[in-house]
Amino acid sequence: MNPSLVNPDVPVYNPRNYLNEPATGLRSWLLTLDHKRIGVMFLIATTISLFLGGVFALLIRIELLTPGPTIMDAMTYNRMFTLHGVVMIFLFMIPAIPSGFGNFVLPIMLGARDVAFPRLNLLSFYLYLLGAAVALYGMIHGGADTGWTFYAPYSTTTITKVVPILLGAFILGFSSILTGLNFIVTTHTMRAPGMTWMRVPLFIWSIYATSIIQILATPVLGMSLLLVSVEHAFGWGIFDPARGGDPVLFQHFFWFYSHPAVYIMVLPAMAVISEVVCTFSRKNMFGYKAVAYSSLGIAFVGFFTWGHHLFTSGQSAVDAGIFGVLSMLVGIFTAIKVFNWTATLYKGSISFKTPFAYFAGFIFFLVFGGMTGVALATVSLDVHWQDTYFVVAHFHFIMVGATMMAFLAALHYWFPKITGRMLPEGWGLVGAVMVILGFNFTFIPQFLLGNMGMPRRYYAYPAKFWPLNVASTAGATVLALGLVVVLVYTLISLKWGPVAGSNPWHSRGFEWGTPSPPPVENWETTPVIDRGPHEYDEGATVPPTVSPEPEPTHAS
Amino acid sequence: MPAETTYLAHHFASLEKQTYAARLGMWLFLATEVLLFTALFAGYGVYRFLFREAFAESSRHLQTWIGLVNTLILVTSSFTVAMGVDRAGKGDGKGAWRFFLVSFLFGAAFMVFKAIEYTHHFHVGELPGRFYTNEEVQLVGAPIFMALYFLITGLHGIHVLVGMTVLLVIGLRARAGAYAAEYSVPVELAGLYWHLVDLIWIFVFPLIYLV
Amino acid sequence: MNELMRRLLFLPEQASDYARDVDHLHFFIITTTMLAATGVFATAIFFFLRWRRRSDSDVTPRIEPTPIHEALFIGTPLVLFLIWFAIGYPQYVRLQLPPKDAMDVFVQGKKWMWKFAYPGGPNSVDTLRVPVGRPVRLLITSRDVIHSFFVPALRLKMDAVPGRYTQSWFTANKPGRYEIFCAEYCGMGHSAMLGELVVLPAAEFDTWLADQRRGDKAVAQDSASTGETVLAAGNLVADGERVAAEQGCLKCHSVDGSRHIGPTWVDLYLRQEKLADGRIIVADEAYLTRSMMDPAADIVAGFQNVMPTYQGKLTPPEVAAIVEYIKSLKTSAVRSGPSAGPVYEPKPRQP
Amino acid sequence: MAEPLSHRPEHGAHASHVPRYLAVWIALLVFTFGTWGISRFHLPGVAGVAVALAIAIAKGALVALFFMHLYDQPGPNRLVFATSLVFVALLISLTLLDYATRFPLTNPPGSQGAIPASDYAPAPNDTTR
Repeated sequence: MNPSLVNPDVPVYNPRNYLNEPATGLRSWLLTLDHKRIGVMFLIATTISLFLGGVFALLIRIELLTPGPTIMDAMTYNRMFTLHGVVMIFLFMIPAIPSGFGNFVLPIMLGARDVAFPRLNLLSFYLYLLGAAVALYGMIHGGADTGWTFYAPYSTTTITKVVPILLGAFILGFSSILTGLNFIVTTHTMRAPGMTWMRVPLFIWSIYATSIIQILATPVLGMSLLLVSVEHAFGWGIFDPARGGDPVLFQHFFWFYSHPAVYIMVLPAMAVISEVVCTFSRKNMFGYKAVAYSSLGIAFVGFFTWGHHLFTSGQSAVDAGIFGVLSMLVGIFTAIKVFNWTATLYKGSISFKTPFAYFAGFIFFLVFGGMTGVALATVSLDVHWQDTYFVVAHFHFIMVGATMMAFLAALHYWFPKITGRMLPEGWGLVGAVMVILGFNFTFIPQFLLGNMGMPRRYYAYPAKFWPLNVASTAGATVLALGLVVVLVYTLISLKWGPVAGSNPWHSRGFEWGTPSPPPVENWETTPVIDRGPHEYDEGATVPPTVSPEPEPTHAS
Repeated sequence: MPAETTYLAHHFASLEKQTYAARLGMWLFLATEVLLFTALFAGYGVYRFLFREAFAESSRHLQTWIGLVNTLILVTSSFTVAMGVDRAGKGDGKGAWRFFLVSFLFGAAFMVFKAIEYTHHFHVGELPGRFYTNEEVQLVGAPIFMALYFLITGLHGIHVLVGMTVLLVIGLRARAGAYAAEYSVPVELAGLYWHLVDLIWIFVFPLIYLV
Repeated sequence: MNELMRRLLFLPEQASDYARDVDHLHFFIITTTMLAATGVFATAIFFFLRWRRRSDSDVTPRIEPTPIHEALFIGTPLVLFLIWFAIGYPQYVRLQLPPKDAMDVFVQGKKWMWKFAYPGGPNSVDTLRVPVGRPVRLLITSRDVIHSFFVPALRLKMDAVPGRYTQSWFTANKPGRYEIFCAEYCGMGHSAMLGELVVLPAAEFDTWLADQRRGDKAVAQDSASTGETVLAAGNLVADGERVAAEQGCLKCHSVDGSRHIGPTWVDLYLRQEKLADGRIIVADEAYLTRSMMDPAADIVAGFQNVMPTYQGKLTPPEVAAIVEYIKSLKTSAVRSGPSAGPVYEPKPRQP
Repeated sequence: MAEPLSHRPEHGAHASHVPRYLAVWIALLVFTFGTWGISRFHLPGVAGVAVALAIAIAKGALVALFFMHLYDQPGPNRLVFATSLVFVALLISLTLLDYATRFPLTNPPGSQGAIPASDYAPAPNDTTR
């Protein structure tokens, strides 16, 4: 079946697909080496994590509904926000888009049959499960009360079960390293014939940049978490002020990973958005090179900015200046992307489907999240905002706002490819509106709370912070309901959604050239790429051509 | 083409691609290893800057000769591994095995010296953090030096053990004729890993024992 | 204008010139952000309305940016961000360089209270008194974990790192009372680690400080002659209440019967307490005194050993006063048995 | 599907590697003894560290370039390794810079560069310490 001969107007459910071949049993899934199945398993696991983290978030918001104790005691509350952070960051945010959607889409986009190291890919999934299990063990046996940042010396002296959680995060780090390693090698060695670097889809550019960060930063996090564990378990004194150790050194190590980790979370979001904006405006990306290189720029410069988390830690003013100025540069790269995405709409053919709605939300959150981020990097304002709800709102704008929007956009965008079925458009828009509005109502009050000076991680608070906290909790409820709506219609559509066909969005992205759901080997014959990935002008051919005789040479 | 059919995984277009992918993957992995150690080296740098005297004094109390001998051992084992990889590249599996066995024994010798050294530390109380009981050096920072010492050499020791296992397994497979002149990438990658272990020690030696 | 923007953004009062300057940067940033964001969104909405999709096979022109576009996309935000930084960073540096003539105050955070010590002796818990119009340098440290000294009204925040000093400074320009928060998460009592900054007119402050110093000296002289300090005349219960508040006891022990970090003091006297090691004792005078001197000796089941020793910090009369105060806290309802609550297993901290 | 293996130049030149390995090995041994010998003079201040690190870098370069064949690897592999070294330098240098330039009292007591804490310590009868 030659995909270029399929009439896109007559949706066909591909009968021979990865879901039913080579077998359908549980065993065939658990031992699969197929990147598509691994991607789907990652999606299921991360979605479960998302809802677990969401429950923690709701409990936190309910506790903060009144100034005093509401439904739990301080210790439980401290555990809640720690678990919320750990689950959302390590179990959902970091793996969701790269390991889930990336795993599924990246090799198909490249015209490859699989990722370069399928076994490592499966190992990555099992490491994820193992890390999750170890962390879960820690949560059940008391959980940690350190906050996800594990600052020494609190984390090294707490009586709670912080070590299993640290080890869980450590193992999850290796899962993330393996995924990154796989993607880099795959992108380098397995591109289809004719796919030069300047014809690589922008999704892959961003995922590639993400992978670089995963490879270079995660080991440092692993080491610092290990050091905290050693310190907590044996008292070796590396961060112990009583023995001359410096707790601030931990903060250096931690943020050397964890600031770039923010880009591990947001770059894949940008990856998805680049695809969505081109498809739904039927336009070539305005400034493909700028968008592609700015991904690499973010990955690179993202490493130079970790010190902006330490402006009030006793860090030297010289370092603060260097880190402050370098942090501005990351803002520039993000600004380039925002401008280019907006400019892409110019003279396009814009269709306001659900993924595009999430794109709109994404741009809104990214602009405000990004600008407040740069404002935080102006050093003197950070002194006021550091560790207040302003920071909380800022990073939720980026991580939940931008990344969640992109995750939902990706879900709606690739759901037809993954399952061969469509999601309901009307309910999709209802869900999108609820999520976006609920999100704004949750976090805009938190910006104001931060301005007022309410510190984060407060179990109880003075009464003057009350009204805004109530508003925030109300918003969180709407947000949660919106997510439940999305979950419900997604589950229903798995079985009863209308058949999508190979290319329901009439996209010219390469992944749409293969039938939906894709066959086990992705492509019947190796596609030959003769154009860029986002081209909608007269001269460009409809989804990637499969020339009768594949050229023998691969691009390298 | 036998090499193509024997060694080529289904999802690669050619053996050359596969080799390239394996090498790139290994280099990326080595990069993560380097950064894993970097956190410890950065900690070493910071505390050395803060506690210059304590570090110099503690370092003087280490047995430099063990460090020196271990450096010579690792450097030489690296050489024999390189020779083994060279043999494998010429299709001589038995030769590769012999060189790898020698390197394995060098690795074992390294660990023996390490054990002697650790025993000594336990006897004189040069132990990390709150276990530090050495009377001779009573400076702020000395326990931190010992903590870093054990972390760096311990982590490196684990890497030596892993490397020895890898050498043994790959060496045995090479002896059994699992690789050929056209395809000896696993041997090469095992060698790369061992060289990295050597490379890290080359930096550990002067930093911990000499300055 | 300043006042309007401040209220719009929910910012607290500005108690120093520095706070006002930082707020001006804030206003500038928020204005430019809003303008830029509105620009982007208006453009996007205009494009969306103007170029709706007509058919699924629409063909669009291929538009590539010219170098001028990219220069604009990079240059505009870069200039803007650098202007922000150029205003913000010098302010931060200013905060790092206290003037030479600043009065030093030592600030110590510990779980979960703030202690302030003035040169020449006097100190206080949770209340920092400073003169208006004179620079004050804070040397901040911590006794246990990292805390962060945060005065929203001064737009000032500095971490208290155990075992070393960080510094910050301010010149308050308005007499008044302002909140002090702990901004770095420090455990169960994090949100209760509140304090108050009291800015006094300079003359009033000088009088207060002199009084404090004289009081200290008097106490010191008394103890030198008699070997024991005496409390000023007054009823013991009231003294006990005052001392308990000053020493921060009430941070952890409630006097309304609610469970907090430590056991409540209400009905504590002669209560049977179940200890963590299983013993059951009666909270008599001896027990109460011992618990102040050596808190780790008898830990009530369900509580952590977080209390520092008050050996040497409380004079015998003060101890007696606190005991009397505890004795006075009686309710008519009779309650026995240990205070309820979740059990946290204690972890011995190695010396 | 299958395509002819195009041998890289390095495959053909395999035979010449052994002398190269030998030379590198001997150089490594010489360097090892050299750095040990120099260390016995206890060079003052940073000079000792600088010399030892310079020798270590030279040795490391030999191992990486010749034993690990970075010398004849394609660009990406070299780039990977070089990039990782950039980030090594980054983490170490910017962290150290902080300790070298911060408010001296913020460094741990008893450390170099920190002003002795007693100079700044509160008055003796201050109970906060």
